Amino acid sequence: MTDNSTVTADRRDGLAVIYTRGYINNQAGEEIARVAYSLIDEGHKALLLNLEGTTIVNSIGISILIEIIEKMIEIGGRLAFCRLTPTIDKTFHIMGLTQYAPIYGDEATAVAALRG
Amino acid sequence: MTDNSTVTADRRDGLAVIYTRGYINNQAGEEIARVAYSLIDEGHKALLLNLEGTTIVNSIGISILIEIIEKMIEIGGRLAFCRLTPTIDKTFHIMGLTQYAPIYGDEATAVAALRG
Amino acid sequence: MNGQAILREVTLTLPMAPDMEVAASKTATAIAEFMKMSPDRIDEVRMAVIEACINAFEHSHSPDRQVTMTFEVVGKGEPEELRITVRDSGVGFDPETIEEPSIEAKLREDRKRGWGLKIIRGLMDEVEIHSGREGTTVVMSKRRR
Amino acid sequence: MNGQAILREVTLTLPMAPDMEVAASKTATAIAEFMKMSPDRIDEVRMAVIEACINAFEHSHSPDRQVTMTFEVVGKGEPEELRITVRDSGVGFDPETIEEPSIEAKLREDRKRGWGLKIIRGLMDEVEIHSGREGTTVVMSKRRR
Ligand SMILES: Nc1ncnc2c1ncn2[C@@H]1O[C@H](COP(=O)(O)OP(=O)(O)O)[C@@H](O)[C@H]1O
Ligand SMILES: Nc1ncnc2c1ncn2[C@@H]1O[C@H](COP(=O)(O)OP(=O)(O)O)[C@@H](O)[C@H]1O
Repeated sequence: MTDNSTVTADRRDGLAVIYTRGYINNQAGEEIARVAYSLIDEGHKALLLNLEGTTIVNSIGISILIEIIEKMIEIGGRLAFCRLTPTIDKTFHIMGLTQYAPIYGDEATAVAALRG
Repeated sequence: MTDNSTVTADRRDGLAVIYTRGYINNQAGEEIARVAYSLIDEGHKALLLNLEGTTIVNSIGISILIEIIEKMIEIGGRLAFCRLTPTIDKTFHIMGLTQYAPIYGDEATAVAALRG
Repeated sequence: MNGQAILREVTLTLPMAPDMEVAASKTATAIAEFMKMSPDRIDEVRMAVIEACINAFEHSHSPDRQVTMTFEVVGKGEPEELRITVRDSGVGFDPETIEEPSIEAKLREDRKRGWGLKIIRGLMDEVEIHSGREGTTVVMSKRRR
Repeated sequence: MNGQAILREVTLTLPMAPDMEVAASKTATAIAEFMKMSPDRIDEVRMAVIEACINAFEHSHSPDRQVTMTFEVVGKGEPEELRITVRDSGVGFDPETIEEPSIEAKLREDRKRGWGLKIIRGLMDEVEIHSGREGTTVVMSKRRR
């Protein structure tokens, strides 16, 4: 059930896509943050979180994503999300997250927007 | 959850394949029996039950399948199963069903065996 | 309750331990599927259940370390609504004193947490919180469609 | 129990009503997934739970029309076994008097039913039945692997 959520990253010339798998709870949130911070340290200023492998998140996990958003704002970078389930999409809207990290349907559109 | 299990039949020149969907409980078992008896009435002497759309059965549903097997023996016909989950396969073996209704992995093999 | 009856009532008692909220959410899913709620609405219920359980696990400090949940399928003849009660016998809290979180404030503050109740209220159709010295009871409902 | 402890204990109370056995089987699945049982073994547990619930629904004639289930994750530190108890407060029966079904006999007899206990015993690693005037308790266990 916890699926020992795995996080992987795909580096693409300044931009990086982070892929998640499984339940984003506190552990998985921290795992994502670790990956994100090391990408930032490598100089990536645009991050895309592709959540296609995730069907559940909890608010503790999301609060860690907010830390990443804060960090991106600090360094003048950009963070976006793609491939959210309708419920995760709705939750991010309820929270107002989307004002600081836009949501795109598919990866290609998100990458184009982040590069644009 | 009950999925209002639907049963469909594919008639192929003396042989017919019955496809199930969802939980095979008493209602779905009776639905399968209705379809099987009408295929028998039409003159089909070889029936294949393809359970690829079913991941759960209960013993009440299976007992109705035993009635169909009995009927097939009575009329000198043949009945086989294919595409069972490992648990349904194991259950049919536990019950000894397989002595009277063989189990095949895929549909093509089952059809060939029933015709052969 | 304008003629509504409880068509099914299921009770689940869980330990306050990691991942048990996922077990709770799967039981909720099973009942919601039984009443043929649409998949998107089921998913919203699932997330609300996770949040309500985590709150009880984290904040209740209940000595028995257990959460009791009731799932009631309510309707006139046909299932119309799923009512979920999440109960702990912990320290309780006053929901009135909880500040509504905002993303602007959270981006500045150190504590990014504090979203659970807002998410529950946003995803369910009706939410009531009863809390006091005997603990906390969250009653949340979602219509079938 | 040679050093084994109960790592998690979840209780579920269900009405004896159509399809509620499926809700029970999904809760069982959630707990088995939590302990990382292999999918094939989980599926076997799921089927055994369905059979045990249906027996209680059909045969117990319990006046309260409820089944209580306990799911215990047992192990030394790591989860090793899932122990499921299915309890009704019905009329009870004497398992010794139940004839072992055989397909040969069933093909001749009018009553094709009578497979539930055989299936439960075949799919679980250990099964105990306690039954009497106070009702029936089936305790069935499955090792994680
Ligand atoms: N079951 C509970 N028992 C005690 N306090 C609770 C409970 N649920 C919520 N609270 C209080 O309400 C606050 C807000 O909860 P919530 O919106 O879910 O955010 P978070 O859990 O991230 O703090 C908690 O920090 C806690 O003080
Ligand atoms: N919970 C129960 N309460 C009372 N009697 C039971 C219970 N479970 C099983 N039995 C008895 O054992 C018999 C065999 O059960 P089973 O093997 O599951 O087959 P079936 O349910 O198809 O009869 C039942 O017919 C019933 O007489």
